[in-house]
Amino acid sequence: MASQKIGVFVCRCGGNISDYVDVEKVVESIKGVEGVKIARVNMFSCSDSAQEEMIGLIKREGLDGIVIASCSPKLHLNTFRQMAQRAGLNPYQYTQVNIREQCSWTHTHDRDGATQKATRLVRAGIEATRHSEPLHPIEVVTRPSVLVVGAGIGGLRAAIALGEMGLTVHLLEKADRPGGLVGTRKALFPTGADGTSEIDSLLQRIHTLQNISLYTNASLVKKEGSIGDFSVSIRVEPKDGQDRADTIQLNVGAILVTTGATPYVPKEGEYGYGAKGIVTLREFLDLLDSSRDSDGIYYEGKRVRRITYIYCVGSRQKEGHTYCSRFCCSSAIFASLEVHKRSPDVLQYHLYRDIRTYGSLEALYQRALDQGSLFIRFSPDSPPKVECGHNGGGIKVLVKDLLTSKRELEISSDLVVLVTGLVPRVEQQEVQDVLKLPVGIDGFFNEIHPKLRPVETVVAGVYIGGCAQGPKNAQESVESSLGAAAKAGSILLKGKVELEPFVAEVDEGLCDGCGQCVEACPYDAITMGQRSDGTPVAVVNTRLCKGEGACVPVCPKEALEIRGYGHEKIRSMIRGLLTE
Amino acid sequence: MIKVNDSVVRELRSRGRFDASKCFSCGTCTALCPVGLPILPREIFRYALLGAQEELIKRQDEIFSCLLCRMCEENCPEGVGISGNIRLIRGLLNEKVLGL
Amino acid sequence: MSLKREDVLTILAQNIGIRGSAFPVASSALTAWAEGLGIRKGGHTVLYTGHMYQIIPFILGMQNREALMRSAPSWGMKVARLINPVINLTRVVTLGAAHPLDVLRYNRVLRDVATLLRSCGVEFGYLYEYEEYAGALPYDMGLDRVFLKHAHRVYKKLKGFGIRRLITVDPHTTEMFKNVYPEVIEGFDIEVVNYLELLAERWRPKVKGGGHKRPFVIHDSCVYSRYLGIFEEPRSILRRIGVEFQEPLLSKRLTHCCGGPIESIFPERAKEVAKARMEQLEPLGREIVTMCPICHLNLGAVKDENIQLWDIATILRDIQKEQGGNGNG
Amino acid sequence: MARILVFSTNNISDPGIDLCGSNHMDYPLGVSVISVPCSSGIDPRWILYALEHGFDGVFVAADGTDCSYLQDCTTRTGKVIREAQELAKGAGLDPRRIKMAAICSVCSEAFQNHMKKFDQALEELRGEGNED
Repeated sequence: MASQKIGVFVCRCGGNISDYVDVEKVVESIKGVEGVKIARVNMFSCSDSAQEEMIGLIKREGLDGIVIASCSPKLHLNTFRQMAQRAGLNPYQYTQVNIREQCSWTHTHDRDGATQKATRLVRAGIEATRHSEPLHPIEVVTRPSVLVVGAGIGGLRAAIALGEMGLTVHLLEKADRPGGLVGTRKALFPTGADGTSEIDSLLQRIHTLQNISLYTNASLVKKEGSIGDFSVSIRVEPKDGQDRADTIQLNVGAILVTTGATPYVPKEGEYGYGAKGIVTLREFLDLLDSSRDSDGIYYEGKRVRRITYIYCVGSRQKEGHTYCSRFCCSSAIFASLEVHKRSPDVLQYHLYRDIRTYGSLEALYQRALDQGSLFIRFSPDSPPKVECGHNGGGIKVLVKDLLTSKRELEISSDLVVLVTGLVPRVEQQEVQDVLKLPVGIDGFFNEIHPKLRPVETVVAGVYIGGCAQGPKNAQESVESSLGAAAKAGSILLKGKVELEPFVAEVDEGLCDGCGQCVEACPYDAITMGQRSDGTPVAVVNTRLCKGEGACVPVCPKEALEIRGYGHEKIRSMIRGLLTE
Repeated sequence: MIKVNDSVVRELRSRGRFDASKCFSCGTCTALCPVGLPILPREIFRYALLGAQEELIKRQDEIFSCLLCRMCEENCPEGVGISGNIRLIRGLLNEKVLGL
Repeated sequence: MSLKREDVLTILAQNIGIRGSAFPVASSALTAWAEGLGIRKGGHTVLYTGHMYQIIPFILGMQNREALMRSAPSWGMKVARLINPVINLTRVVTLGAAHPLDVLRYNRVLRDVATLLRSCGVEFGYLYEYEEYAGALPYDMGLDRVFLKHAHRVYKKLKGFGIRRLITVDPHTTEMFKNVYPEVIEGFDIEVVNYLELLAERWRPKVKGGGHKRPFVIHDSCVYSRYLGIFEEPRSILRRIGVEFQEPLLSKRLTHCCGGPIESIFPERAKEVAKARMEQLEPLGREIVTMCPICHLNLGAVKDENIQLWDIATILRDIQKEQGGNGNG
Repeated sequence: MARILVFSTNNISDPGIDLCGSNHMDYPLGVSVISVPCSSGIDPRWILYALEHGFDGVFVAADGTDCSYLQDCTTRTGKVIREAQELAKGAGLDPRRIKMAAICSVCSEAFQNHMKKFDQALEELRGEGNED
C-alpha cells in the first residue's frame, strides 16, 4: 500500500534555506509530479502553527504520505513523525529531505544551482514516500530486573540507582571483592576523596537495599533472548569448603556492562621499567597512599628530592594502544600537587607530549605550574630515554625539550614515574563473546554514537558504562554508568519497549534457499526454514536482527531487503535525483 | 646538552618568589617587549628553571637589558611575576659572575 | 662604546655600600631646592625626594662628557673600580658638569610640589642633608646584599627621626618605600603616600574661566601605572584645573616605557626605546606631560627642538599662578 | 559538473556531511546523498543502477572503524565496492567511477576534499571518454 496522495512542504527555515534556494520555484517544479496532491512553502515547518496547519491539510486532503524538505533529519525527523501520527498517518510514510545542511548551507554562492539541487532532492524524497510502506514499531514486554556486570565504582552506583528505582538488580563481580580500581585508592582526584571509604559506603547502601543481590567471584557465561527478556547464566566460583562452582540462571530485562579497564603495565625495559626507582603511575599512587602521614617522599627508605614524570607511557602509540586514556595527566598532576604539599623542596619535572587536564581539571595544572612543577614537552619522534644508574649511580632521563629548540636535557632523578593509562581487561573477552558486543579499534566496547547515543550498544537492551567503553576517571565512570542505568531504567519501568521496525525481510517468492544470507548475518538472526512445500527459505528473527543490512548485497535474487530501505525504493530515489 | 642543575632553581627560590614555572611559553611577553629582545623573558626563564647557568651567563646582556617596565607582566595570561624573576636572576648572576 | 655592565654595577655597589647613594654628589646640591621655602627639619611627616630629581642635571652633565670617557684607555675602568672606594669618582667626574639651567629646572619641580602640597593644607618637614637615596637602582640590578644593607640602614635612620609618614614625589622612591621595604624589612611601619595621591584627595584649585587649551599629551610612568596603580590621580588633578590632554594609544596600565631604566648600562638601547615612545607621543601634540624625572630625562634626550616636556607639578603650579591663586579654592 | 551519488550512513557519515553545511563549507553542486543504516548493507546493484541511469560517479561514505554494528564493516563495505566495480566493468563502465572512503561524524573537511577531488577526477574521466 504505497502512498498515492502525497503532500510536499518546503521550509524557508526563516531565511536559512530561502536566502539561498528559491523555495517557491522548488514548489512550482514538483507540483506536476505524479502523486503529489499538494505542495506548499512553510516559514518554519517545526513551529506549532505550521504543524497544526499541516495536520489540517493532511486530514482535509486525505493525504497518505508526506515529504518535508527542511533541515537535517537529525534535528526534526521525530518531530515530524509524531506530527504525522497525530494527523492519523503512519509515521514511516513521512520522508524528511535535508535541503539545509546538504543544500542551502553548502551552496551559498549559486542560487540557481542550489534551487535545482533542492528540486532533485525533493523529487527523491517524493519517491521515497511513494515507495514507503506503513511500518509499526516492534513492541516488546520487559521484565523489571537488570543484570549489572562488574562491581567497580560505576557498577555499584548503577546498581544502587536501579535498585532505588524499584528494579531487581543482580550485580556480578569477577573478583573476590567489589570496588575495582577505586577500591584501594586513598586519594581520588580532583577532590582527594578516599576511594576505600567511598566504596565501603556504597556497599553499605547495597546491603540495605533488599532488591540488589551481589555475587562475587562470579562471571557471565551464557545469554539468550533479547531486549526485555534475556535469560542469562552466571557461574559463581566455589568458596572455601565447596568443591563445585554454582551456575545460576537469571531472567532479566536489560544488561549493564560496567566491567571496567585495567592499568597498562609497561614492558620490561620500557623506559627502564623493572629497574629500581622506575615506577608506574599506579605504583607511585600506592607509594603516596601508603605514606600519607609522612612529611617527605621516601622510596625504599631514601628521601626523594627529584621526581621525573614521563607521560603517555603506553598511550597514543603508533600501533597497539593508539588512544589517549584521558585521566592519566590529571591523576599524575594531582599526585605531583600532593608531593608539592608534603615536601616543597622536591623538584618535579613533567615530560609530556600534550597535557589533557580538561574542564575544571585545568585548575590542577595551573596549581602545579604555580607550585613550581616544570613541564617539558617532547616530540613523539624523540621520546625520552631513561638511563638507569650503574654501580649505585642515580637515574638519568634524557629528553629533547621542544621549548629550547630541541636541546637535549639530562635530568638526574631519584624517582621516575611512568604515567600509564588504562587498557581493556583480558577478562572482557568472555563478556564480549557471551553478549556479542562489538568493540572498537581500541578494544573497548563500542557505543552507538559517542555523543548522541553514548551508553547504548547495537545489541538492544545491553548498555555500557564506565571504563568498559573507554578510559575514564572515577567521576566520569560514575556519570556514564548512571547514564546507562537511567537508559535501562527508562525501558524497564515502562514495562514495554518499542523497537525501530527497520529489520530484514525475506521475499519468499524470490528466495531460492541458497543460504548465503545465513552466513553473512553477524548476529545469527537468519536461519534456514522451510516453506509449506518443504523447499528451503530464509527466515529472519526480527528480535535479533539489527537492521544493518549485511545480508542485502549477498542475496543473488534480491530477496532480502531492510524495511524502509527496499531495492525499489532506493532505485526510484536514484531516478528522482536524476530527473531535471 | 644541558645538564639540568636543580641547585639554580633552589637558589633562586631562596632569594625570593621565583615563579617562572607558571610560564607556559605563549610568547606574549616577547611580542610586547619595548626593547624588542626576542629572548626576553620566556627563554631566559626556561634556562633558569633548567638550571642552565652557562646559558644565563651567555645572555647576561639581555637579562640586564630588561626595563622592568612590566608591560609583559601586565599582559601575562599566567600572571607570572616577570620583573621580579628577572631581578632574582640578575642577583644570581651578580653573585656568581661578579661576586657582588 | 659605553661603560661595561660590570663596571657600572661594581661602581654602583661601591657607591651604595660606601656612600649610601647611587650617585653621590655634594649634599648641598641635593638640598638646594628647599632654600627659602622654610620647610621645617624632620617631623612625623616629611616630604621625601629620594634625590631623584636632584641628580638628573648631573647625569645630563655626565652624558655630555661621554666623549671624554670614551677616549680613556681600556684599563681606565679597572683603575676606576680600584680607586672608587677611596675617591668618590662620581663626584669627581660630575664636578661642575650639571648645567645651572637644568639644576634650576629640576629643583623647581620639587619647589612646585612643596608649594602645591602647602596650598592644600598639607604640613610636612624635610630631612635635608639627612635624607637618603631609597635604593631603586641596586634593587633593580639585583645587587641584593648591598641593597638590603642599605635599606635597613635607611629604615633605622627614618625611625631615628621619628618619622611616621613619607610623602614621596617620584614613582621609583614611592615603589621602594611602599612595596619593597615592607617586603624586605620586618615590621616596616611607615606610611607612604605619593604627592599625586594627596593632591587628588585634597586639592581644590580656584579655576577662572574655561579650560586650558594647550594641547598637552600625557605620558604615564611604568612604575606609577603598573607597579602602583597611580594613573587616574594625575588625570583627575589636571582636569580639575582645566587642563585638556591627549591620551596616546598606549597609556595608563599599558603605558610604553621611556627606556630610562637601562640608560646606565645600555644607553643606545635606552634611546631606541625612548624614540619609539616619542613617535607615539609626538603626533598628538607638542607639549608632553611627564611625572617621573627618569621619563623626563630620557624622552628629553630624543625629542625634537619644538617639543616641550613638562613635569606635571610644573604645569599645575604654572596654571595655579596664572589663575592667581595659592590656596585651596 | 559531475553528478555524484553519495551513499551515507544515518549514524556515522550523515553527521559528518551535515557538518559541512553547518560550517558553510561548499562542495560541488552535483553531489546528492541517500542515507542507509550501514555501509555494509549497500547493494552493488544499486551502484550500477545509478551509473547506468545517469550518475557520473558513486561515492560510498563508509562507517569505517566507527561502525556501531560491525567490527568488520570496512572489509564488508570494501567487498561491496569491489563487486560494484566488477559489475561496472561487465557493463563496460569505468570502475574508477566508484569510490569509497570512511567518513566519520566530524569528517566535514575530509568529505569536502573527497567531493572536490572526485568531481575533478570524474570530469577528467569524462574528458578521456570524449577522446575515445
